[in-house]
Amino acid sequence: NSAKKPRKMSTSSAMKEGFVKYAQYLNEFNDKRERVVKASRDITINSKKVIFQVHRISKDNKEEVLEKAEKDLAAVTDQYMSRLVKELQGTDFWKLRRAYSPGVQEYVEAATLCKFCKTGKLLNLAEINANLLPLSDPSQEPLQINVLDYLLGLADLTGELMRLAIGRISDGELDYAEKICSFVREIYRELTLLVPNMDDNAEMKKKMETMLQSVVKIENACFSVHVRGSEYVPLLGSSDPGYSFLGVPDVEL
Amino acid sequence: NSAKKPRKMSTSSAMKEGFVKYAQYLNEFNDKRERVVKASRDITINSKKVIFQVHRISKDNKEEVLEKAEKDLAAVTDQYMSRLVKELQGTDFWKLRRAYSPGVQEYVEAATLCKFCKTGKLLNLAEINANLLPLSDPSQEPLQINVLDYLLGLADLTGELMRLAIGRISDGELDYAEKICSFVREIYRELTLLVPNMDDNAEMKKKMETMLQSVVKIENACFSVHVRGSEYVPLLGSSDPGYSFLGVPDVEL
Amino acid sequence: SSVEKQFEEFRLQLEASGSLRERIRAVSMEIESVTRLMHSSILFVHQSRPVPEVLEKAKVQIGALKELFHRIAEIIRECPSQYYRYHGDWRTETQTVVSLLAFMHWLETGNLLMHKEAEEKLGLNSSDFGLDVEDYLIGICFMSNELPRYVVNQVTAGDYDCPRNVVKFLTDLHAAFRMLNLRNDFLRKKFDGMKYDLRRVEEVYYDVKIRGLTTTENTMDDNGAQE
Amino acid sequence: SSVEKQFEEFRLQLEASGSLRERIRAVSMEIESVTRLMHSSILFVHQSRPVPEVLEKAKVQIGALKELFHRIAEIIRECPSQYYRYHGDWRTETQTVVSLLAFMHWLETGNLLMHKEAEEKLGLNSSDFGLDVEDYLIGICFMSNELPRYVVNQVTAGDYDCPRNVVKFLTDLHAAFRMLNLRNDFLRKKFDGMKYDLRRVEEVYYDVKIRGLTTTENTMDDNGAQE
Amino acid sequence: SSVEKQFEEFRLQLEASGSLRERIRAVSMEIESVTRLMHSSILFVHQSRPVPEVLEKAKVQIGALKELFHRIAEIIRECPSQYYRYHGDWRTETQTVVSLLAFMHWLETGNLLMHKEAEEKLGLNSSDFGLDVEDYLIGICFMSNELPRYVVNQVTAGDYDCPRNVVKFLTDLHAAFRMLNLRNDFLRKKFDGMKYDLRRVEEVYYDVKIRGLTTTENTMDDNGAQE
Amino acid sequence: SSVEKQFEEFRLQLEASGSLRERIRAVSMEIESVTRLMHSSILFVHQSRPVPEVLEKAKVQIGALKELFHRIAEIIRECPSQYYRYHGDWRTETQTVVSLLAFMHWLETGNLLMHKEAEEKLGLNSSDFGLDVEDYLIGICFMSNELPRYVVNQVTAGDYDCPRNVVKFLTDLHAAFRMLNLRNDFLRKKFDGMKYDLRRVEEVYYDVKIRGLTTTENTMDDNGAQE
Amino acid sequence: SSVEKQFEEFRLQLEASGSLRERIRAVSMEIESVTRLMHSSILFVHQSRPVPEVLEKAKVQIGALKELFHRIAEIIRECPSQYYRYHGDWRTETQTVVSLLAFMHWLETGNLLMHKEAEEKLGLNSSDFGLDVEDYLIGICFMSNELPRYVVNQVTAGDYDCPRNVVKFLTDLHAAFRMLNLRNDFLRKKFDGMKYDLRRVEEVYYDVKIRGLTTTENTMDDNGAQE
Amino acid sequence: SSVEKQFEEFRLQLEASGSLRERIRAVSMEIESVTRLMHSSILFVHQSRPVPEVLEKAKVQIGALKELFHRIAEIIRECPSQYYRYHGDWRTETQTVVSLLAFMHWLETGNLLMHKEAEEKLGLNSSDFGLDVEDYLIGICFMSNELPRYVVNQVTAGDYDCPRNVVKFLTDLHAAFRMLNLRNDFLRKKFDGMKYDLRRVEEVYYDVKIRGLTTTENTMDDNGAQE
Ligand SMILES: [Mn+2]
Ligand SMILES: [Mn+2]
Repeated sequence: NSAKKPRKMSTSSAMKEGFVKYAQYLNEFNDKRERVVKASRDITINSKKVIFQVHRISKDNKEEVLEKAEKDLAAVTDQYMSRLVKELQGTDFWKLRRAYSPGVQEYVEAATLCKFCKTGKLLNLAEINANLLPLSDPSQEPLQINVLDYLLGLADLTGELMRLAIGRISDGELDYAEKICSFVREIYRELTLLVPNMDDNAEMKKKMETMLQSVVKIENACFSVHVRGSEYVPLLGSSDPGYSFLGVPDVEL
Repeated sequence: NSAKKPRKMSTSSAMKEGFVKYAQYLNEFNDKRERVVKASRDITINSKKVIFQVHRISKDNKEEVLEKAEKDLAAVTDQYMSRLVKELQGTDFWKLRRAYSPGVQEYVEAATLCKFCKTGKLLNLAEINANLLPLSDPSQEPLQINVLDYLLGLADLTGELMRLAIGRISDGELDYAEKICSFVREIYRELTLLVPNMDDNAEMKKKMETMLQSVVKIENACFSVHVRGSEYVPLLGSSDPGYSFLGVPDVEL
Repeated sequence: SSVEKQFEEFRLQLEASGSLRERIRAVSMEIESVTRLMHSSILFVHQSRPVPEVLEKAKVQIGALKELFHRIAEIIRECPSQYYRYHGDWRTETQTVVSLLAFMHWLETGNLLMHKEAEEKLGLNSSDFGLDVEDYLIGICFMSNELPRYVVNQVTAGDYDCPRNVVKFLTDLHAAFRMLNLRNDFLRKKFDGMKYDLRRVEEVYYDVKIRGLTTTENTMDDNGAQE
Repeated sequence: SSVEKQFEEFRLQLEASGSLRERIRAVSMEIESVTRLMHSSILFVHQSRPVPEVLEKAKVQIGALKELFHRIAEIIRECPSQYYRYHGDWRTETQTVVSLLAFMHWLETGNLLMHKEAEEKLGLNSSDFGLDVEDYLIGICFMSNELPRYVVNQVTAGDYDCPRNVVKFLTDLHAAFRMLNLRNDFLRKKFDGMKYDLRRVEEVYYDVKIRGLTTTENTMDDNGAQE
Repeated sequence: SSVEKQFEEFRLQLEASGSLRERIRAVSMEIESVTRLMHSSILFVHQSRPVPEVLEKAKVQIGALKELFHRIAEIIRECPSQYYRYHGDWRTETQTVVSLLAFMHWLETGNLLMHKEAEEKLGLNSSDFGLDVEDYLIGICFMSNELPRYVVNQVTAGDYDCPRNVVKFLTDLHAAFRMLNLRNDFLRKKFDGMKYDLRRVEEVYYDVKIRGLTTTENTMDDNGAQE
Repeated sequence: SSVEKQFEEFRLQLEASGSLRERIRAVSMEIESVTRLMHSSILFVHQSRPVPEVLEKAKVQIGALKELFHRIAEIIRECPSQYYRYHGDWRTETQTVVSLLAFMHWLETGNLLMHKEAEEKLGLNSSDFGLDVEDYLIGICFMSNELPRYVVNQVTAGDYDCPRNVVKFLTDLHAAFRMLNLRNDFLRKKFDGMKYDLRRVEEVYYDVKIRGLTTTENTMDDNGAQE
Repeated sequence: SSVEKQFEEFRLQLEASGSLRERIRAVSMEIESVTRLMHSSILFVHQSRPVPEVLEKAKVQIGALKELFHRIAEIIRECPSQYYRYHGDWRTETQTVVSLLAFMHWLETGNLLMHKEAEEKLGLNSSDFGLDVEDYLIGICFMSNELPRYVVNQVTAGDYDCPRNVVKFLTDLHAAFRMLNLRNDFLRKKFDGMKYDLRRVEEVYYDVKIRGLTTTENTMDDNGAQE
Repeated sequence: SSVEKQFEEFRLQLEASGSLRERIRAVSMEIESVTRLMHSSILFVHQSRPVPEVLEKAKVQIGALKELFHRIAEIIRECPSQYYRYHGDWRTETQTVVSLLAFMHWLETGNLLMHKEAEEKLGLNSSDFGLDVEDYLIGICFMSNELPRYVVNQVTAGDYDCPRNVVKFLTDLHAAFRMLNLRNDFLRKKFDGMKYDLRRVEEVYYDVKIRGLTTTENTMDDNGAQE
């Protein structure tokens, strides 16, 4: 072929020049990714701690435990989410999604869990995002958690709610468990409709299966307490008037 | 249901009695299996050593290396195969096959490899079995290696022959390599016809694939030496009359 | 060549053993088909049909099974001492057969069907074609798997004495099994499962006991023997 | 060259069958989308919403399904006798459809939706485009998988008679399936799973019964009826 | 009951289709067995046995194959329009058959065995039972996989003109395949593999050429022809 | 409920993005189809057809590619800043495009097609829709994979100077790549493969050199510069 | 040569580490065998045999275990600081040992067997061969799995105070575990299972409590002790 | 309580070992990064740059490596005798380091870098943190993989004596390895590959020899010198 010497000389240097640029670009980008991955990992670890904290709940320490959990969550937001926001602001939300998605999902999981325990309500994506807004420089396009990560986090939430429900039943808080049950059912139902529309739904499909298992576990737990609990009725008021086992308030009995 | 007390008493003891017998049977059988497995493992380890020894062959040490290999193989036969023969004689050849099959296969591999290196011929199953005959008590039905284990061992042999062929080519023994090549081809062709008839041929099917790869590797090696060697012809008798590189005998060049 | 000759011989041998295996498999499939029928009949026990009626229907098939095992024995006799070469081709079916016979036997007598008894029922008492002990034991484990379901359905139908008997039976069986020195194989795994059967029937017994549903006489006996 | 000509012909054939497959898949995805809506409506049954209300919402979609199956039938008619070439492209969806229709039918009537009835509901009663029997059977198995969850939630909501009815229904269905000689395939695996559904509903029935939660009249019936 | 009646019907249908499948599989296994013999004869070509002798031995079997495909056609004729329902049960074997016939044809003529020709050789030219195009194409890919090994062994045996011919043949075949718009399936994967076969024979050709081993006349031709 | 409202909103958003993706995929498939044609034309280079003729045929398609990338750009403009959300749907095709353009460019000039040049050729030089650097680099790796085959076929056809040039080019390219700090990803894997391309062309160069087939003038130059 | 000498040395080393592993595995199998005996003895606790008698029988084996662990320690001492190189070869067995010792300790004292205590019992308190913390924790989880069955059988046998004690013990243990931030590994999975053990014993406690079966004095205590 | 205290301790331990692993991995990544630089420098050897110049550049990094291994050693020292617990986290990198050092050593001296020498170069000669023998051997195999390419390029550049030396070196190395009785693991696989390296350099030697390109004196030397 026709390659001539002189041209080649210049190529070689043009090539070098080009690759210096590419190298610089890749280095900067990879460093950023590295930082984002680290931030994401920190968010994950600390969100998990928040979740663990919530699971320390029991009948009598609810306020206290949740207060601490919320404080911890706020710390995650201020210390770690803010780092992510700083890294990402203005750009690359989608390019780096795989780098921060695990952390964001865990954060969503923690935040929605706290909110549910506190209010029994679902924390909306818009609310979370509103919460993140102050963290970012107003001159830049702010980081907003995307629907996909929110939904993936929500899917994991149901696993935690299952653990919570089993714990609450152990503690006698049947009502609480039943509230969890219908909440989880609602989320599951809504998600069934959304899954096929999600961007890359293989991961979500797997989570849906785990989720159904969680729902069934809660239902089974509620069932067995219900069946057992109803036995209690005939004994009412007879042998053990002040008995409040299973946390059913005295009055109701 | 109708279970009555008195009967149950007798059952319980009948049950115990039965299970004592079963336990005894299982214990004896398991112990035997354990011993067979151990014998098989020893056979494997030591047959592998024989194979390694054969691979230490080079152009100049052939006799010496093979002599040692054969001596080692004889030792495997006398020390370890005889233990297996003693354990198995008279019975249970098929029931315990899985326990001794790996060892026997490796033994077949080693024995056929030695024989091929020594004579260029395939050691027949009948010959191996004849060799084992003296090890067993003449009053019992003797252990005979079955066709399946023989064939499985043969399949592995081709892998060793491939290694050997590559080594021989390195050592300049092209003829030797070509002899190996046609030998392996013949075995491969014969086995293609047998595989589907074998008892449980999943294992063998996998080995056949490896085997084809071995054949192709040998063929490619022979090809490249042949093509290179062909270049030498024009130089014949010119610059380097006594040259015997690649082990082609001087006269032929 | 001698190589060819050897392999030609192998081919003939392997073809022969292949066709023998085919014949065994055919019989084995017939056994499977008969056990399916038997199993179907026995399942009625979970619907609280009277035991004798259920057993009668199931027993009809035992003759057929005996005949089929006899046919396998005949085939195996053609290749003496290779019983265990082909064993894998009928052992699953045999295990199912044992489990059904043992369940029926237990329903009828409350006792465990012993290995010898199983062999007799199937006509396997000749010296060269018997019932493999491991197959027998695996079959017994399968039977144990049926018991929790049986107990649950019996109690639902109002038979409150059943759990105590089954707990007793299974505890003894489990203890007997523990005498065996099992390797890490299928039988071991099945036996490990028996623990869950036992746990389940204990739970049912507990449910019945704690509600005072067991008949008084038995409870008395109970106190004496057990507590 | 003749080789080129041949490959040109192949190209045309492959493209034709490719685009036909595309069209089937498009319809198939629409079916999937409709069943998703139906499924999501039916899920309310686990929250003890009144059955008629739940069914009403779900039934709305049946018309759409019928229309979509009609469209697949039209496409298949273009390549007569190749039904089974493309069958794989809509069978999973069909199985889900059957399971939903059968569950709805059972909620409404307490009976099994028959193959013929399913075909009618979906307008598949023409001679050249029917409902494959295996797809129907697999769909029925899927429906059975829903029942344990349904029973559990019904009891939690206070409907103590439900378990008995479901046990009866599933026992009969399971017995009917046992008549089939299934190959070792997907259907067989699904059917094997039905055993666990049955066992689970029996356990729920047991839990309810042992606590005396079933209504008295029924208990009476029990002894007498039971077929 | 009507449920029972329905399942009885299913049982009959499933058994019918089951036994039909059995029969097809039996023939299919015979085909496999014949191709094994053919294959083993053809393998001699790698040991540089004269092509005519090798082909003669292999051709003997073609009659048997024809007969066997005829038997499958007969069976399929019993269930019109279900060709593709059972297709999977003989397609692997058919692909092997095509690959062997095409290799033999190429050894004899240097040309590609055309789809029509393959159908004729196997007697598949009736309107209702033909050779599936994809099976034909996959068979051709399998044949291509044999060529590198063949070329290597031919050169080792001293036939230095072989590589050039094979490069030419494979280049054309590869180009023809490239015209097809293949889905992401098995055929596509096989075709992707053909690229490596081509590369390998090009390398062999290179090895021969760079050492001046090709005959001079051919080299002359080379410059001119190159088609 | 607010939950429902939120999810309803999500559904609308996701459906919108789904249909956008569909449109991108459609264009992407068209790109794939054009590159297949280009690739087919370029393959003739391995049969030693004159380079200008080969290039001419391939260049015809560049306009079409430009147009298609323009269409993707238009679609992406509808959802500003979500370029990378959909990027996966056209990146494989883009990489192939780059590899073809770079190979053509090298055939024509002996130089590496730079990132900027590639963007220009495809009209991707706007600020909001460019050519991803990693895609460019992966495309270059793909091109490198073609070079060993090209060299082998050139030498076979008698062009003995080709290897030296390619060794020089690939050595420089490989060294340039080594400047990049690659993660353990696809690009890294592709780059690792480049080592084998380099090794192979070195071997070909060696084959030619050791046989004294290179032209004398070049060898002289050589001595000065390299040895 | 020095190279040869070096490789001779390597040969010896590699063979040594191979045989060392063999020896560890042999001891490990003996441990397994002893634990099986212990477990058998302990199972009598479910049949309400007096605890002291049960423990006495089981304790006999502890000496043997100690001896066996001593032997592993000796072997490991031959290769100082390679504990974790071979750890995988005895860890499963160690976990079982811990679970049995902890169960026995709890039966005897009502307390949790502490890590230090476990080490002492097994003579693992030397500085260079200890009990891995994760193995200890997994063993404790295994022990927890035994408790529900124990409680059920104790109640059946009339020991109505048992549930309260077990609930208390398991609640504390569970709370202690919750302090650990576990990775998503085997230990985490085992720990998640503990929740179900806890729930089951609570249910039993509830059953007993609502029927007024607990002794009065205890109930008093209850209020004070538990919350 | 003491239980709580114990678990608090466990929490700390588990976190400590987690963070320790993190730290090792961080160092391990730095090692990887340094070896990449070294490798880059060494690659110039293939472009026939003078060996001393090439080595000089590469040697600069050895200090850094030593320092990094020292850091791992320090970390490991915090948990005495747990070397093998974390070994997997730096072994791949170590193997690469060995391969580079051994290649450099060979370029400089023509000899094999001995295990002891490698340990010294890396400062691993303390008693508690050494270089695992298998890692060393695998590294040596990696080095062998570089030699064929080196020889090819040296010959192309006109150094016709190189092949003879390499053949001698590799033959001896290969013979030394043959003394080991290797298990069927990664090392064995790597060793099997060495045979192909040997064959390739022999072929190059042959190419050179056959064309009379080697200098005569050297041939004489041959018998005598070379160690
Ligand atoms: Mn979680
Ligand atoms: Mn071997």
